[in-house]
Amino acid sequence: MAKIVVDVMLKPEILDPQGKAVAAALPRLGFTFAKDVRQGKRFEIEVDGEPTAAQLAEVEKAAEKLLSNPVIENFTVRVEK
Amino acid sequence: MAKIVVDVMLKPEILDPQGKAVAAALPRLGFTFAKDVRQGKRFEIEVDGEPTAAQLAEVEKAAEKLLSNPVIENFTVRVEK
Amino acid sequence: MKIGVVTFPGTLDDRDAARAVNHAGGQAVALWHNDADLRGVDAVILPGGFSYGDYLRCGAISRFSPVMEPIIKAALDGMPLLGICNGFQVLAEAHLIPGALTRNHELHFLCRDQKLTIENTNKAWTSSFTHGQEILIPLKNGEGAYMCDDNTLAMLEGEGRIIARYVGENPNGSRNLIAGITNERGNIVGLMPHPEHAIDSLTGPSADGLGFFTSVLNSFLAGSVK
Amino acid sequence: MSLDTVAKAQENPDASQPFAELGLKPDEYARIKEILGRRPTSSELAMYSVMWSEHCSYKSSKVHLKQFGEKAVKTDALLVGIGENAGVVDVGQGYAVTFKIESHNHPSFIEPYQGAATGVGGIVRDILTMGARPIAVMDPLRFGPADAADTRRVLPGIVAGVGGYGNCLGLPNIGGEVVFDETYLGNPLVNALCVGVMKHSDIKLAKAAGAGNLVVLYGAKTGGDGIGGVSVLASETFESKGPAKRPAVQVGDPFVEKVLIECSLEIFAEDLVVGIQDLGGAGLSCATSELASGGSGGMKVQLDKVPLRDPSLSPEEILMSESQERMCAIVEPSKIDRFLEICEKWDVTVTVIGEVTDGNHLEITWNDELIVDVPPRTVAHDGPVYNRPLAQPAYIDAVAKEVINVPLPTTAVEITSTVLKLAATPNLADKSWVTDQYDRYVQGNTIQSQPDDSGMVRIDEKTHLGVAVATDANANWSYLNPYEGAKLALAEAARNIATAGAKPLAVTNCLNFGSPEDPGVMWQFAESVRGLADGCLEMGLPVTGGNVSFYNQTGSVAILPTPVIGVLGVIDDVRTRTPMSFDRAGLDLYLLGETHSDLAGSEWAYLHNQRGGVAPVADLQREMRLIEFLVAGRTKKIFAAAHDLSQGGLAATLTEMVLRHNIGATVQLDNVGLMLLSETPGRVVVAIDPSQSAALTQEAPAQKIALTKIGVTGGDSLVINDAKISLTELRQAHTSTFKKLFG
Ligand SMILES: Nc1ncnc2c1ncn2[C@@H]1O[C@H](COP(=O)(O)OP(=O)(O)O)[C@@H](O)[C@H]1O
Ligand SMILES: [Mg+2]
Repeated sequence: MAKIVVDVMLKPEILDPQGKAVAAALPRLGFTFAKDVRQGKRFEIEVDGEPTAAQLAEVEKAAEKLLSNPVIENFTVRVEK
Repeated sequence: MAKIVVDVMLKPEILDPQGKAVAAALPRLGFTFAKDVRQGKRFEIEVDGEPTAAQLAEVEKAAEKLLSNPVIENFTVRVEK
Repeated sequence: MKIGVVTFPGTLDDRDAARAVNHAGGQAVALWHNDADLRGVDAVILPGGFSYGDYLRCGAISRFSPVMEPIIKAALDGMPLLGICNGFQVLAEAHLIPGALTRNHELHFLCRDQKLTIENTNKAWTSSFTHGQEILIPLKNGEGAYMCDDNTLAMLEGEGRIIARYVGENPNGSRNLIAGITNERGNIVGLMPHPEHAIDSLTGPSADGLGFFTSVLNSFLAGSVK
Repeated sequence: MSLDTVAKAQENPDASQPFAELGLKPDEYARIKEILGRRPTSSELAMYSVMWSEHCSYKSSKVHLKQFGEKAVKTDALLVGIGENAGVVDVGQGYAVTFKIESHNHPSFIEPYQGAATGVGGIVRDILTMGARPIAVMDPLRFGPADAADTRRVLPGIVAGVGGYGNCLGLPNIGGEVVFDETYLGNPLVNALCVGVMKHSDIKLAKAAGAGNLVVLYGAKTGGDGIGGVSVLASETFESKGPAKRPAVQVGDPFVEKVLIECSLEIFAEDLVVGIQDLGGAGLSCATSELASGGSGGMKVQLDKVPLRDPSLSPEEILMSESQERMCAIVEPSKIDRFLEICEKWDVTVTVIGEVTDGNHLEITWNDELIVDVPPRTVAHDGPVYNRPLAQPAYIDAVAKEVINVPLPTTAVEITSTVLKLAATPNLADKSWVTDQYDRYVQGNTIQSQPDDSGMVRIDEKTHLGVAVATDANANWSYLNPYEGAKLALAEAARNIATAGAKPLAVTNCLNFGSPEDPGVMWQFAESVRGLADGCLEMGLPVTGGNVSFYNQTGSVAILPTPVIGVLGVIDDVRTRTPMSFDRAGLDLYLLGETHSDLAGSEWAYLHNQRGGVAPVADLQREMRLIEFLVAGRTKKIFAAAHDLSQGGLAATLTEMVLRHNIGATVQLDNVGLMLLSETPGRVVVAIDPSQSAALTQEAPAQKIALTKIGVTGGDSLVINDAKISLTELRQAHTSTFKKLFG
């Protein structure tokens, strides 16, 4: 069984209130490493057997149609072992 | 400038209504590839320069303390180019 | 009796909680998230709202507010502490009570008048009710599904630590219809629905919520708090 | 392109400029040159283009809207009239209330959640700007057919957005509308209303007075959001270092707005501002030019001081950005320290960006170079005014000739199926699927909300003074006769206030129409405005503000003319309101008002695809008598319940009443089909204790109000003549529609 991962992030030019809130909270807890934080979604999709190219193409389509909102978000699809 | 990614997923035993809703919606749109879907969060943290081991250790701590809730979630930290 | 009501940035029901306290005969004292001390209060309420926008996870950021330090200390010492809705989420994030609150199973914010049964009446916040009493108060949240592992659930059930349970259809997917729970000692209560919005039938579905506030006052007068 | 400055504009007066891409007409561009005596700089061009857009300048509507001022009754109740961010009404006991509706239609089509969310955010800031604490919101919504695929995309997102933003601000949602019609497919209407309350002495205005006072920008940082409200292309015509594409959607941050509200209220309470303006459409262009022209006219702004979320923004873009959650205040230098302190307490970003000056120049610099030097009035108020051609569209006469021919039920079986069908039709079905996503309890002062005729909130906990607000539009009638349609919507909203016993005081409106460049649409608009102005004059109600939304059309098909009218009323003691329905058996049910054959534009006709006929004519004298009767009856405690009749007629009203507390009713009707389905305006069903019959039967005729006893309350069904519909079945029909459609 393999896992296909779709990461969905707000486009860089779109305001990310959640990422902003996290970035503001980190230094209050003494964590100073972050220059910026963006928060997005991660979908883990379980498929039977090794994902085929056709399957990945389908996932791309689903990512565009359902998993992301192309008006404000970008996505990437990859296979994870 | 490098990017550290923290992925946060609900523990397998915790019900994931969002993932379930996505899994149910996919076949309605004609997508039949998914056996199961889980939805989690992805944080992209921008840091100055190459992340050091010390920095990554800090991120681990922040992930445990703030970015995830260990009662219900697991996380992974990695560097992304 | 002085009861502190905490305002975090984004807290919404602080005025309502203070009104309920005063209505019940107590004296509400405003506490600010940046306060380092509790201004001599005898109990604390963490009210509902969207502290820090509910970003990241509800209650996750406010849980680290400066005021939480003295609150946690006092509560572990036995001070009555009630977390309503977002306050419940803060309690869970602070691990003052077990479990976590997650997204409603229908994935919408839900506001409705909700029937509950009170199942634990010997604690600071529910002594005014009778065991099994059915009450009607507003429920309004987007992440109100109570989640915990099986062992925790068995423990909560076994120790009678479920304060209130939803009656009828599960509104949000909470395990075992849990609407509110308490810590082992019984002084800390997390409650998802809103008793402060049900202190008179003019502005709420009933006056049933008042019982939570009179409970703590009565226990205090009877000297049984702490 | 390097920085364009005033000096360069003088040096090379003939440089070509992208005025057309920015939505300006050649003659408008020529006017700007004439005003300035030179070509505008690119920053000036940006400002004029957004401020002279339809959205900001009301250039097509102004000539009509002025009737609201001209025909208005003189009333002391109006503390601040049209022209400010929102009108302010005296509601007694030293309280002032402000309320306004605004549209966010187009953005909500593109990105339903964010469009609706920022729509709520914008109107709330308008109310805050007046110095008021926002206390409630409402959301009149309109969509394409309920079962259309795009409605399924748009509606859940819009509802979640209204809730997501409003809930997070802690504003109870006390009402709204959900209406479906083909013409809104591709043009959903998202109108948002906000009500705020303050003491008279706390009213704030948008004016920059007093040379030396500071111009302070506070709230969110400025990003590239919504640049060029007039044209998404706009920003691309300016070369900039940044990403090629600016975001086409504004994203709201309700948490920042909540903090901004509390921070502002603390600032107001300490009297730290001379003038204040929110940043909405046209962003800083609007705020600076309006503040300056509201004062003596002089202001200097250092634009490079504006805190940016996106450092690549050019000055032109900063001037046009519609980033949410920002406010601009004028502060005396002696008070600035305290102002900054309060902002720090709330963790709100704050920057002094300029100062008020003598004279009447708005001067904006970028790294010390002068890039704008304009008389602010010419930007804010002297925009073009069009008297656009208008012509009664051909359809008007054609539809008037159509005879409505729908089946009217007579038998028990027909009555039952008709009532159930109406109860379940999306326009009349229970809206809990929507309203359950809204917090109606927060602030602890909500007296009425969905499904009551109006929303009502208490504004003083000791005296129990309260206000009620209702919004209504009947686009079917407006389509048949826009003049009457506007009056009828006004009457309906006022009636919805009065059923609870509140006294109507003031009016706001949101006029949603197709393209003003279509003479037929322009005629619909003109007729609607004339109708509303005449109606308000006759009813003695001032229009305190509103909003116009044009270009709601898909191709050549415009939406139905949709003037949404909001009426605000006052009630001296909310505890004495008349509830919308009865909670016990044994009460008598009466119908107030006459029923005629008014099926044109009715829900029943719509269900039979008949859209023609002649709309009812508003009889506002009769409406006013009815309103007075309802208000007086509340004081005299005559009514146990009162609920008005509107879409769906008596059938819908009875359905809503019996389901409210699950107490049935038995009614006997002559001419049952018409009685159930006609939508004759000016009618209300009241329930009274039999001991009050004498009071009712004496006083109604004395006020020339027709009165018909139709039945009694009680039982577990709705019985109409021989038809017996169980409440269970009726509830099932009424409540399952939205769940089925939207999950
Ligand atoms: N989008 C909405 N938001 C909040 N309340 C709504 C919405 N749509 C409808 N409602 C409420 O549902 C009830 C019924 O609506 P409607 O039938 O349009 O009322 P009326 O005919 O009296 O104008 C009213 O209380 C109205 O305020
Ligand atoms: Mg009504």
